[in-house]
Amino acid sequence: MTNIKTTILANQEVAPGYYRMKILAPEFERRVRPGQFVMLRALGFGEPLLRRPFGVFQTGRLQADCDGLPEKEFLEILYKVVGRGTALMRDLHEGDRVEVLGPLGRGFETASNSGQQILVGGGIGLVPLYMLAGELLRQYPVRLLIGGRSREDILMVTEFERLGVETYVSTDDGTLGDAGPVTQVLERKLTRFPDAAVYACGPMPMLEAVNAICASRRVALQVSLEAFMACGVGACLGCVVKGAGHSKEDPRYLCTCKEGPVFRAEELDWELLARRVNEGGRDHD
Amino acid sequence: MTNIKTTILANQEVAPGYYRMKILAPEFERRVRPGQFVMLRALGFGEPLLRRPFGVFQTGRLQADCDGLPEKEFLEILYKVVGRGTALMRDLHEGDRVEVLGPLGRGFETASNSGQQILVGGGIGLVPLYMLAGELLRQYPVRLLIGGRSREDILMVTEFERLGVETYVSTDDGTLGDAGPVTQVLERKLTRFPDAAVYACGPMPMLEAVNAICASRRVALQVSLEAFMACGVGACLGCVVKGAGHSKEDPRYLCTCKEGPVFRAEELDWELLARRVNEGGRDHD
Amino acid sequence: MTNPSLPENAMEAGPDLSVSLAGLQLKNPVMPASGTFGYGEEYSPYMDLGRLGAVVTKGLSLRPKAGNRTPRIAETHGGMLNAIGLQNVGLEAFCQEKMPFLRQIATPVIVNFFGNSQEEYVEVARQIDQIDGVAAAELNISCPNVKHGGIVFGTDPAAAAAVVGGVREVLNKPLIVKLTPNVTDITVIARAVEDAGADAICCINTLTGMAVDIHSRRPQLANGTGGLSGPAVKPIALRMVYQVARAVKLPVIGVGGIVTAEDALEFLIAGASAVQVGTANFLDPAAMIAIIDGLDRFCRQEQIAKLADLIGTLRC
Amino acid sequence: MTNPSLPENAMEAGPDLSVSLAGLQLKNPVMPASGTFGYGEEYSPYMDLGRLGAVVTKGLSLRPKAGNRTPRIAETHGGMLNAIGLQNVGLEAFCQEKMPFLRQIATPVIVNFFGNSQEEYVEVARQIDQIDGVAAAELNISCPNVKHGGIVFGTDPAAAAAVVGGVREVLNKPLIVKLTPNVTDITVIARAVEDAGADAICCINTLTGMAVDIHSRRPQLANGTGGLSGPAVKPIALRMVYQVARAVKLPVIGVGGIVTAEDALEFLIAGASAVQVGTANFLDPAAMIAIIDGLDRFCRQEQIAKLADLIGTLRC
Ligand SMILES: Cc1cc2nc3c(=O)[nH]c(=O)nc-3n(C[C@H](O)[C@H](O)[C@H](O)COP(=O)(O)OP(=O)(O)OC[C@H]3O[C@@H](n4cnc5c(N)ncnc54)[C@H](O)[C@@H]3O)c2cc1C
Ligand SMILES: Cc1cc2nc3c(=O)[nH]c(=O)nc-3n(C[C@H](O)[C@H](O)[C@H](O)COP(=O)(O)OP(=O)(O)OC[C@H]3O[C@@H](n4cnc5c(N)ncnc54)[C@H](O)[C@@H]3O)c2cc1C
Ligand SMILES: Cc1cc2nc3c(=O)[nH]c(=O)nc-3n(C[C@H](O)[C@H](O)[C@H](O)COP(=O)(O)O)c2cc1C
Ligand SMILES: Cc1cc2nc3c(=O)[nH]c(=O)nc-3n(C[C@H](O)[C@H](O)[C@H](O)COP(=O)(O)O)c2cc1C
Ligand code: FES
Ligand code: FES
Repeated sequence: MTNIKTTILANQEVAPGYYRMKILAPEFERRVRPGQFVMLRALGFGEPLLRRPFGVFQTGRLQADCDGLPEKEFLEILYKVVGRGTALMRDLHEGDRVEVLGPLGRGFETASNSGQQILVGGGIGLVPLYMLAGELLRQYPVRLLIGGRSREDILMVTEFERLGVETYVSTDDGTLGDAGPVTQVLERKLTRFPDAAVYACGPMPMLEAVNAICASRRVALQVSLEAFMACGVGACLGCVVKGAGHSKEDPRYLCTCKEGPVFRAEELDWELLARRVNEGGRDHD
Repeated sequence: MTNIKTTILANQEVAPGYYRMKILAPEFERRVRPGQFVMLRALGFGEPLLRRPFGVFQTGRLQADCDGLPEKEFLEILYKVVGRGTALMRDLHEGDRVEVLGPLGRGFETASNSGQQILVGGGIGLVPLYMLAGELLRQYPVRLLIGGRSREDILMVTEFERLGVETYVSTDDGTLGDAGPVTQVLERKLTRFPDAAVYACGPMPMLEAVNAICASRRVALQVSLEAFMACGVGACLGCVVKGAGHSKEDPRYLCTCKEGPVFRAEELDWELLARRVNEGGRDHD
Repeated sequence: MTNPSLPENAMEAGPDLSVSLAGLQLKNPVMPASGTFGYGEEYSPYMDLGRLGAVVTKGLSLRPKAGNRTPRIAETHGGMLNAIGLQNVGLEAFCQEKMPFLRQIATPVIVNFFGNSQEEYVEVARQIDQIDGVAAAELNISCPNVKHGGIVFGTDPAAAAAVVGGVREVLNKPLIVKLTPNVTDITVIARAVEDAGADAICCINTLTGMAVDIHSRRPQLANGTGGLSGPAVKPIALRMVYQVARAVKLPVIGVGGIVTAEDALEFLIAGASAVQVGTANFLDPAAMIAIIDGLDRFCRQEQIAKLADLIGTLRC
Repeated sequence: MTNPSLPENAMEAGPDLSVSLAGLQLKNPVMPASGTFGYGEEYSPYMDLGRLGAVVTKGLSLRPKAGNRTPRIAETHGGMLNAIGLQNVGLEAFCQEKMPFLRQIATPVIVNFFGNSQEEYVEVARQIDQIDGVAAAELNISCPNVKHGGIVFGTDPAAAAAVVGGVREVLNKPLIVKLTPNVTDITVIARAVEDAGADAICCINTLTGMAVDIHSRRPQLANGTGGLSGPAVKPIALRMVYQVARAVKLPVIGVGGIVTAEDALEFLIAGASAVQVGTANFLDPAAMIAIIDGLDRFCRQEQIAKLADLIGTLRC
C-alpha cells in the first residue's frame, strides 16, 4: 500500500472503447493479490479531482531500453471509457505521469478445499478474474463462464484460453456461444461439480443471480463489487455496502475499498444490497 | 476574430523558462496585425479554467508532410513560464489540441510621418515588437533598444538582428551591453532623431519612464499593455485601464483587450495608471 | 458542431426547444448571464445572437459607474472571482449607444439593473419601462443599500420585498428578480420576492469569495473580496434552483456554473424554466450555441418532443 | 519530498512551525478535517501520524449511526459532494476500538462530535470529557435539531449559542466549534459562539449542493443533496475565515479546499491559526505531509523564523 508517482509505458485501445494501460510500477508484482485494485490519477491536470479505482489486470516485466539496465516492472489495467475520468485517461500517452495508490483492498482467497474452480464474469468484470485464473491454474483446472448481452460485450476469451482456462461463452441474444444468461451455464456446471468454488465479478444483477444459485446449493462464492470511491482506504465511508446482520440499531457496514472489493457471499446482506434502503436521516457530513 | 480548435505543431524551450509554441492556424497570417494577441487554452482538461492571453510572435508556413498537400500555416507564440497556466502549457506536445481565440485587440499603427522608428522592449515584452519590426522594416530602418536587469533577461537579440534591426542592449548591472536603464539609450537616440516614432512594450515602470521622456519631447509613442483578462473581447470589463480625462463622474475606461493592448500614449491616464486608484465602491457584480 | 447559418425553419422538424417565461415566449431556454456578455455586440462576431433564447445586458444604473480598481479578476480552481464593481455606461448612454444595435437582433432583450438605494432602484425601473425594444427587466438585488448601513437588499426578506414592490409599481414590463446565494435560506427570500410582485426569479448571482497573494500578502483582487462564478459553484446553484422552484409558483431561471448542455439539462430537470450562461462565455465565446445544439441533440436521443416537458421532472 | 523518519530535532535548525490554539501547543498548524481521515489508523500506512499538528476524528455520536444509503459521493468540477449521513461507530466503540491506537500517536487527538438534539450534544460532550488521551473536542453544529423542526443549529445564532453553552458546562477540555457556511452572515454566528464559551472556531463545514443524473432524472446522491468540499470552495472558505478572524478574538481554524502549502498559507495570512485538510487527503494520502514540508520551505525562502508570525498579516 503505497502511493507512487510514475510513468505510463503504453496506453492502447484493445477493443472499441476498451483500453489497456501499462504503468511502470517497481515492486508491485510481489505485493499484489488477484482481485486487488489501484486508485489512479493523471498528474498535473487538476481534473478530474478524484482518483478512479481500477482492478489490477496483470503485472509483468518489460525488457529494459538498454543492456545492463534492470527490466521494467509494470502493472497493467484494462479499462472501459464510460465518463469524464476514463475519457481523459484515453488521451494519455507513453511518458505521461500518473499517480497510483495501491494495491488496495482485499483480493480473492484461493485456499479452496475443492479441486473445481469456476469463475463467472461479464464485461469489464473479467479484469480481476484474469490474475485470479493465473494463480488458481497453478493448482487446479479453471473454468470461466463469460456472459454478456451480445457478441460485442464478450472480451478477452483468447487471453483466458491462452492461460489454459476452459471458457464458456453465453450471450442473451445468442450472437456468440450459448443463448441465454450465464447463470444457465453455471447451474449446469454446479450440477456436475457440486463442491466447486465460485468467483464472480460483473454487473449487480448478474452477481445477485449467481448468489441465489450458489446460496441454494451451498456452494462457496466470492464476489468482487464496485462502488463510487473517494479515498480507497476506508476513511471517507463513501463506498459502503451492508454486511450480513445489518440493522439501523446495529449498523454493520463494510467498506468496498477496504473490507472488499472481494467479499465472501455470506458476509453481505444480499437483500439490502438489492434494495439499497435509506435507513439514515438526510444529514450532510 | 474567430475561435478555432486546432493542433500544436511544436512546443520547444528556447531559453531557460522561455518556450516557443507553433500552432496550426489557417488563414491567420493575413488577418493578424503586429501587436495583436490570442487567447489560448488546452482542450480537454478543465484546468486552468480561463484562457491565457499571448501576443502573436510571428506567423509563417511549414512544408506539408507529403507532396501535393498545401503548406501548413502556423501562428507562433513565445511565452515565459510564470504560473499554473503556463506551467501546463509547457507540458503540451506536438499533436495536442488547443483552442485559439483571435486575433484580438488593436495592434500597432505603422503609418508614421517620420523615417525614424525606435522600438523599446524588455523581457517578454519583445514579443509583439518582432512582427512590428518586420512590418516597419519594409519602409524604414528600425532600431531596437532592449533593456533588462542582467544578461539572462536579454532575449532574441539574434532574431531581431537577423531581420535587419539595429539593436542596442543595456542591462542594469552592465553584464551585457551598456550599463544602466534602457531609457538612457532612448534619450540619446531621441536627441539624435527628435522626430522619431517610438513603440514600447515591457514592464510598467519601464513604460512609465519611456512615456515621461517621449511626452517631454513630444515624440509619438505607442505602448502595449498587459492586464488580467477573462474574456478578451470587451465583455467582462476585467482588464480596464483609465483613459485620459477619466474621473469618477465621467469614467473613461478603456479595455486592454479591445481598445488595446496597444494604445497611443496620449489616450491613457498615466497618473492614474501609476496609482491605480480605487474610485468605485466595494461592490460585487 | 455549431451552425449559425442554419435557417430558422430547419429546427421545426426537430424537437421544440421553446419555453415561456414571465409572459415572454423564448425560442429556447438559453441566454447569457448579466455582466458576462457586455451589451451583446461584443460577442456578435462569434455567433448569430438571434439564435439565443434572449440577450441579457450588463447591469445598468442611473448614471455611469466607474467600478473598482484593478486587478478585478482572479482565477480559482474551477471558477473565477470578479470585483468589476458594476462598472457600466449608465442608462442614458445605454439607450443612445447600445439599444440601436440590440433592437436589430432577433431575440428578446432583457435589461439587468441595480441601484444603491430604494429610490434609485425605482427610478431606474421607471426609465427602463420606457425603453422601446426592451422585453423585460432583471432586477439585481445583490447590492448594498448605501442608505441603510450597506446591508445587501437581497439578504433580507423585508428589504428585498420593499425594493421589488417599489419597482413593480412603476414597471409594466415583466420583472425578473435575481437573488444572491449568500443567504441562509434562499426560499425565504424567494417567497418574499414572489409576494412582492416578481414575475420570475433568477438564481444565483455570485458567491462572495476571496483569494490571497501569499508573497505580497494582499488580496488578489484590489477590492479584497469578489464574486465566485463558474463550474465550481454549479452544485450550489443547482441546489438553490431546486429549492426555489419548489418553494414558489414563479418560473425560475437557473444560473451558476453552466458550461455544457448536460449542465443546462440538470438545471431544467431540477426545476428551471430557462438558464443563463456566464463564465462559460469567457471559456468559449460560442458556448451558448453549443449548449443549444446539445439540448437539441439530447431531445432527439431521448425522444423528447418538447424540451419544456422536462422542466422540474426530477424524481426524488 | 516527505521524510517521515526525520527525527523531531532536525526541525529545530529550521523555521519554527508551531502554533498554539485554544490551550493546545501544536508542532505545526496542519491537521485533517473531520470525516476525511477516518479514525487516523486508515492513513497510518501512508505517513507518520506523529508529524501532523493534530489528528481529528470522524464525527461521533452517542450511539452508532447508520448514515445514508448509497451513492453517497459524487464528483463535481473542482470538488465533491458527500452525503455520508454521519455514519460512525458511536462513542462506546470509539473508546474501545479506536482510542488505543490513537493514544499511541505522538500528536494531540481532537474528537469531532454531534447530536440530534441539545440534550444529545451535551451528553456526548460529557462523555468525551472523560476520555483519556483526547486533547480537545470539536463541536459540529451543522446538524438539524430534530426536536425543533429540523432547523440546523449552526444557522441560528440563538440555537448555536444554546448548544455551545450547554456543552461548555460539561466540557473541561478545549472546545472548538465548527461552523456551517450556509448562512447569510457567518460573523453573527461566530460571535454568538464566542460569547457562549467556545475556545476556538473552525470554519468551514461543507456547502449544501446537488448534482443530477440527466438520464435517470434523479439526484446523483441517494440523499438528494450533499455537502460540497474541495478546491472549488476554497475562495468561499477563505473569505469566511477572514471575516470570522476579524470578528472574534478566538483563534480560527481554516478549512475548505486546502490542497497545497500555498493554499494553507493563504488561510494563515487571512487570519487562521491552524488549518484542516479534508478532500485533499483523498487526492493524495500524504497531502498533509507535503503541506507541512511546503510550509517549512516557504519559511526558509521568505526567511520567516516563526510561522505563527504570519497569522493574520493580510494587508487590505
Ligand atoms: C474496485 C473497483 C475496480 C474496478 N475495476 C475496473 C476495471 O478494471 N476496469 C474498468 O474499466 N473499470 C473498473 N471499475 C470501474 C471504474 O472505476 C469506473 O468505470 C470509473 O471510475 C469511471 O470513471 P469516469 O470518470 O470515466 O466515469 P464518471 O464520469 O465518474 O461516471 C460515468 C458513469 O459510470 C458510472 N460509474 C462511475 N464510477 C463508478 C463506480 N466506481 N462504480 C460503478 N459505476 C460507476 C457512473 O454512475 C456514470 O454513469 C472498477 C471500480 C471499482 C470500485
Ligand atoms: C495582451 C497580452 C499579451 C501577452 N503576451 C505575452 C507573451 O507574448 N508572452 C508571455 O509569456 N506572456 C504574455 N502575456 C502575459 C501572459 O498572459 C501571462 O504570463 C499568463 O497569463 C500567466 O498565466 P499563468 O497561469 O502561468 O500565471 P498565473 O498563475 O495566472 O499568474 C502567475 C503570475 O503572473 C502574474 N500574471 C498572470 N497573468 C497576468 C497578466 N495577464 N498580466 C500581468 N501579470 C499576470 C500574476 O500576478 C502572478 O504573479 C501577455 C498578456 C497580455 C494581456
Ligand atoms: C465578470 C462578471 C460580471 C458580472 N456582472 C453582473 C452584473 O452586472 N449583474 C448581475 O446581476 N450579475 C453579474 N454577474 C453574475 C452573473 O450574471 C452570474 O449570476 C454568475 O456569474 C454565475 O453564473 P456563471 O457561473 O455561469 O458565471 C457577473 C459575473 C461575472 C463573472
Ligand atoms: C466524506 C466527508 C465526510 C465528512 N464528515 C464530517 C464529519 O463527520 N464532521 C464534520 O464536522 N465535518 C465533516 N466533513 C467536512 C470536512 O471536515 C470539511 O469541513 C470539508 O470537507 C471542507 O474541507 P475540504 O474542502 O478540505 O474537504 C466531511 C467531509 C467529507 C468530504
Ligand atoms: S472509498 Fe473511502 S471508504 Fe471506501
Ligand atoms: S478581458 Fe474581458 S473586457 Fe477585457
